[in-house]
Amino acid sequence: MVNLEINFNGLKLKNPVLTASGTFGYGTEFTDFIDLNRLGGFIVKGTTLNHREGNPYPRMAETPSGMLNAVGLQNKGVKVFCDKIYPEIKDYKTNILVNVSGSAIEDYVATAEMINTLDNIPGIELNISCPNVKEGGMAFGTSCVSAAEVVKEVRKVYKKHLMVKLSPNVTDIVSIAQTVEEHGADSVSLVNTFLGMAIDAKTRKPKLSTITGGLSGPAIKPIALRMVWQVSKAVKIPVCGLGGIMTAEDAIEFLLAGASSIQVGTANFVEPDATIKIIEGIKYYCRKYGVKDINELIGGLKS
Amino acid sequence: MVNLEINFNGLKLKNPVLTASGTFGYGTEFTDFIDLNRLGGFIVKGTTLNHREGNPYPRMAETPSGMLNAVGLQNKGVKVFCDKIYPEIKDYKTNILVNVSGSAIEDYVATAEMINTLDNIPGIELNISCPNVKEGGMAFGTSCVSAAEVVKEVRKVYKKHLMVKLSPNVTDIVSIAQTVEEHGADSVSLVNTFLGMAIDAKTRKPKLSTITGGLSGPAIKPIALRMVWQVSKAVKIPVCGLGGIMTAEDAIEFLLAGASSIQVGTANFVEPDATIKIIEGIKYYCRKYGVKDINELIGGLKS
Amino acid sequence: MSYYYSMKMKKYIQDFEVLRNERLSKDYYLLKLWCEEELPVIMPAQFAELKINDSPSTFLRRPISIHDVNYEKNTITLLIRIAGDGTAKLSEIRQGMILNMIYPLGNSFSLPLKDKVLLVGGGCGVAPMLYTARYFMQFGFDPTLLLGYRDKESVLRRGKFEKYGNVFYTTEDGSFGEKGNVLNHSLFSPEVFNFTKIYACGPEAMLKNLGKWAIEHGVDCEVSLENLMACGVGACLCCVQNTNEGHKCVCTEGPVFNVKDLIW
Amino acid sequence: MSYYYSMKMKKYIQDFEVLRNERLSKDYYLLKLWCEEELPVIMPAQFAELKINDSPSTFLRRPISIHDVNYEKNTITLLIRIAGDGTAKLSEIRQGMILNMIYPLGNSFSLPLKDKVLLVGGGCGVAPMLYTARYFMQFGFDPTLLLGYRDKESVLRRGKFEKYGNVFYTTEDGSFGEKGNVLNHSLFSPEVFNFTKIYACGPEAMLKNLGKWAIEHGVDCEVSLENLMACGVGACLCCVQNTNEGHKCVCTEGPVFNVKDLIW
Ligand SMILES: Cc1cc2nc3c(=O)[nH]c(=O)nc-3n(C[C@H](O)[C@H](O)[C@H](O)COP(=O)(O)OP(=O)(O)OC[C@H]3O[C@@H](n4cnc5c(N)ncnc54)[C@H](O)[C@@H]3O)c2cc1C
Ligand SMILES: Cc1cc2nc3c(=O)[nH]c(=O)nc-3n(C[C@H](O)[C@H](O)[C@H](O)COP(=O)(O)OP(=O)(O)OC[C@H]3O[C@@H](n4cnc5c(N)ncnc54)[C@H](O)[C@@H]3O)c2cc1C
Ligand SMILES: Cc1cc2nc3c(=O)[nH]c(=O)nc-3n(C[C@H](O)[C@H](O)[C@H](O)COP(=O)(O)O)c2cc1C
Ligand SMILES: Cc1cc2nc3c(=O)[nH]c(=O)nc-3n(C[C@H](O)[C@H](O)[C@H](O)COP(=O)(O)O)c2cc1C
Ligand code: FES
Ligand code: FES
Repeated sequence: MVNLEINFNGLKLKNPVLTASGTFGYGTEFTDFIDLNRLGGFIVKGTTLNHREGNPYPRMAETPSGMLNAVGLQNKGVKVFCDKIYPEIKDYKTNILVNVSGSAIEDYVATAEMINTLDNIPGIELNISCPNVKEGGMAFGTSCVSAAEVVKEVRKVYKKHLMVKLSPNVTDIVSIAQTVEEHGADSVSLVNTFLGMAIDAKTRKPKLSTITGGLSGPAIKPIALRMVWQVSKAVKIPVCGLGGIMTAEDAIEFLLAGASSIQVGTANFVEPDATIKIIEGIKYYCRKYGVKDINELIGGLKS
Repeated sequence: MVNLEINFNGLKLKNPVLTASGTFGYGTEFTDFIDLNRLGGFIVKGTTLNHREGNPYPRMAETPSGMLNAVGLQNKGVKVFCDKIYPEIKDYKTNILVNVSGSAIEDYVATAEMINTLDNIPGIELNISCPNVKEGGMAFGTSCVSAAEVVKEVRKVYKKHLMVKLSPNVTDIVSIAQTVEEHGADSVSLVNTFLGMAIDAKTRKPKLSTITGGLSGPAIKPIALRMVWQVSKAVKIPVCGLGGIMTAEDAIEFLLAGASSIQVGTANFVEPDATIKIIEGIKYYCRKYGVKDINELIGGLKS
Repeated sequence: MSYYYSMKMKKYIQDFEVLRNERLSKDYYLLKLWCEEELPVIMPAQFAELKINDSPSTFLRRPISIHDVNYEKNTITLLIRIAGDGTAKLSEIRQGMILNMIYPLGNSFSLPLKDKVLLVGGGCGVAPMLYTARYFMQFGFDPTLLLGYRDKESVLRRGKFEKYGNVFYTTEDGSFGEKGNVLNHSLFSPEVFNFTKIYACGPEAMLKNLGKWAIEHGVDCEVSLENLMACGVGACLCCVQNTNEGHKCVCTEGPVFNVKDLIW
Repeated sequence: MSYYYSMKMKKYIQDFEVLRNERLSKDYYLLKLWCEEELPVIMPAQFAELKINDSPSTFLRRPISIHDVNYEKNTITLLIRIAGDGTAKLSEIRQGMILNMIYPLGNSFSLPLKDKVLLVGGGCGVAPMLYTARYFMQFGFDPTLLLGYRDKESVLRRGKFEKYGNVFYTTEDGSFGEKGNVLNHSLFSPEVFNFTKIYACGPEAMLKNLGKWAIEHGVDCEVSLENLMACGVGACLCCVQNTNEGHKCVCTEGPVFNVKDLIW
């Protein structure tokens, strides 16, 4: 028997596999394909204080080994989440985290405060890295000063696990990670999407209504993996790694680089049961290579 | 007849297609496959003041739609370039630029000074963005202050076309571009490679001897395109765009985004005649869509 | 919104074996697929998300309408138009190969409340109309089909369509049926038009014009849309269509919309 | 370095048609390819860079040794071992398909100056040894081959190899030939060993041991290396091998090196 359990700074994960916000809806979209209770956890859609319609269509463009999206945090707002959606998902036996997004510090704080009241939500993922909303999001995640500020304020009101999701669109992700650690984050997750762009040569128009959007998928894996490696050496809080994970092998690479858990994002679109295949694949890897406890792999990169 | 000629801030290009440094050797490696005289130009290998052996093997890892390299500027030094290599290539009827790399400002300056004496080298590409050398390279390209400094000093001794190659591993590539423009760059080229990493899950070891390396190829195209679009709106000097260009369509996307010329890099490894196919493809596109002059396409993104 | 949106049908990920790949015309192919397991009930205008094998340039699945279903033989038929690399790969698939599908996806055309109904398909939009006609027929309706093509050579599966209804044609060049686009057909002339409902699928411009006509003439009209999709299951929110109630997902709250609800 | 490094042979990008793909054993396949145009001269140990079609996970070309050449029939034969996705795709290629190659690449084994020479191949490293033996034979040499395999089932193309030389075998489990690795073979015992030169290709560990043995025993020894390559033409500097003269490209200054020059 292989132990897959991980203590992620207080969050008890039955295995290191979570799903990435915005790629897994509220979990319920996937119940025809997988048993949600088997996941280490899932992170619901980016949730904001108020209802958001998101950006105009088109919001998606396929790219080599990846995709751009410009959804722009479409969601019904935190109140609808608490009243309508939470009751429907709260009894799944897994960690349900809410991805909290915003464009002003007060909004982040107010949203986090409401989620704090939900018994079965053991943590939030603070999204300071969304490239798809004009007024903010990513702006918070690209400077130490602003990242510090939003984390500090949210920490005051949010009492459970506070994971902070970092933007890869920066010169020095390590110092941002250190800053949010200093200001009270319980963990960091990285990476969010890379700001990219696609053009239709025939029509000479951008493929996205917003011109730029967020790049995800296997294309970004090498950069994400490097950032996870750099950050996990530099902070004491655990790192949740993501960016292009499609297979168990990808997931293990992130663990070896130093992540204590991982998220599966875009892969869910291609294989709705990707998470379960990854969990099974991790087990298989451990058996094959004589790994008794998944924790042995974390940061286990040899030189 | 379609006009493909471009005046790139004084450099007369017979078409917008150049090759990217480090992916095209000294040009001579490709003469079995293509006629170098047909290129808009080619940019030779990263050249440093002194001979460099580069990094240990392994230096390469394939990634989804791309590759990582950690060559580390292996080259025989600028003197050997001037004495041995330059005489062999100088009579090609195309623009031969030398990619000047270094790890100290004095080295950049001394190298540029020597190249300045070579009649048939109309310009240099100042590489302040190599992620594969410990002592510098990229460090110059990731802060405005250091970028300004190196460009300013090189500008003093280098009298011909000074193209500065920018690193994409930054929060704000626009301000770096503006800084180098201000300090005398005649043009900018972007992007260099993204710092990435690859791990072999079986052996648990990094795939590169240097652990991290530079990501290139189609995977990075959406991010490169976005940066070219941002930078070309913000500077007056022309932009040479690159990053994942494999086909004529890719090249046209970069032109539409605002690049006045483009470079073909990793594609040369997959198709040694990629450049010629791209030039032919651009001609075909222009004929098909009634474009009389390639200059019409530059920055021609519609909204 | 209307009742047919609320239907929650279980979705499957299944492997299908390719029984046949027939080239119908220059750009159109007919794929006949067989599944070992019993097929679930499929509703008209529902679609599948197909995994594209062996295509370096196709990363995501591709949405394709269910063209026909045979529950006895466990087969599903798809009508593919080559639009780019992904559909080109599908066109090259050969007998015996395996195709992985997620299906059945989306809502469906609602059952007519009374006769007579007009099914309109344009180009590739004829794809869902065969199964729709067949489905309606099973419920006792006698649908009329109006299929619009570029020219005579583009006309698809005549014999098959004509089994399930009275079929009229338009072609852009007039080489078959009436000349022009579907709205130019004499079925739409005031003296002739006597349908209680229109069901349509085809190019956006066609659907918009048809929708405008239907609203102006007070005719109920449902259209099946084809937005770009990443997931097909309502998770990514990429496929949205603007409606009176805000952004709706074409993959789960569509592909069928009543034109009254759309903001185009 | 030695004279054979200086040879500059023109390289070609050409399409080949697959005449035959034969499975030889669990992991080994033999691809016979035909080219419309006349083949250029190919030297022993030279290789080709193959474009891998239809593989979403293979971006770069793959280097594969020339296993055999027929100048009359314009055919080239490759011996493929499945190592990962790229070679797996090659193993699935079928008759009539097109394979694009850049070739001939690299330097080559040097012609022996005198008889008797020993060609050593281990596992997949036997690939270049067939053409090498045949080539040497044409120049009047009578090569001895020593081929090392895992077990009897892994032994490749016996009949073919035995046409071009005197062939000895080792297998790890002793099920065919002598037991052990190639260096354990009795050919290497002091009383028996009477070769003036060794040419070898195979796993790095084997080549290193062989090289060490050759240097210790004062026997000239050339090895063909298999480093990771991106371009195959000397442009990327990814494939370097450390030598007494610094980093050398395996794709252009190799794959063949004299063990004396290597720093391992
Ligand atoms: C619900 C639904 C049902 C469909 N049913 C069928 C069907 O039965 N038969 C069939 O052949 N096709 C159908 N399509 C369209 C089909 O999904 C696209 O043609 C296909 O995804 C194109 O993929 P590709 O890789 O071949 O082309 P790509 O290279 O991805 O695209 C080629 C061109 O087509 C455009 N395009 C791609 N997908 C779409 C789309 N979904 N909507 C509008 N434009 C698009 C692209 O922007 C591009 O300009 C359906 C689409 C939807 C959403
Ligand atoms: C000059 C030369 C000649 C060769 N001749 C032959 C031949 O005749 N027949 C044959 O079957 N193979 C030959 N090879 C090896 C062949 O190129 C590799 O097996 C192939 O590139 C692996 O590709 P893949 O996509 O199948 O596996 P990948 O998924 O790319 O790799 C699978 C595993 O093999 C390792 N690997 C890949 N390529 C190499 C390499 N070049 N050297 C060492 N390890 C590698 C990887 O690190 C990985 O662990 C030759 C290599 C070279 C350099
Ligand atoms: C369609 C889409 C929507 C997303 N929405 C969110 C979001 O609301 N909040 C967030 O923090 N990240 C969001 N992301 C980013 C993902 O959570 C993840 O960070 C990113 O996709 C990289 O992981 P991947 O390559 O595995 O997809 C979204 C990504 C996609 C593709
Ligand atoms: C093997 C390799 C070596 C490179 N060497 C250099 C170099 O010496 N100097 C430099 O400025 N860029 C170097 N680059 C970066 C390329 O010039 C180019 O900026 C990058 O590869 C992105 O373009 P591409 O995606 O078209 O390859 C190198 C890239 C590769 C793949
Ligand atoms: S395609 Fe993902 S929500 Fe519709
Ligand atoms: S593989 Fe590029 S230099 Fe050898």
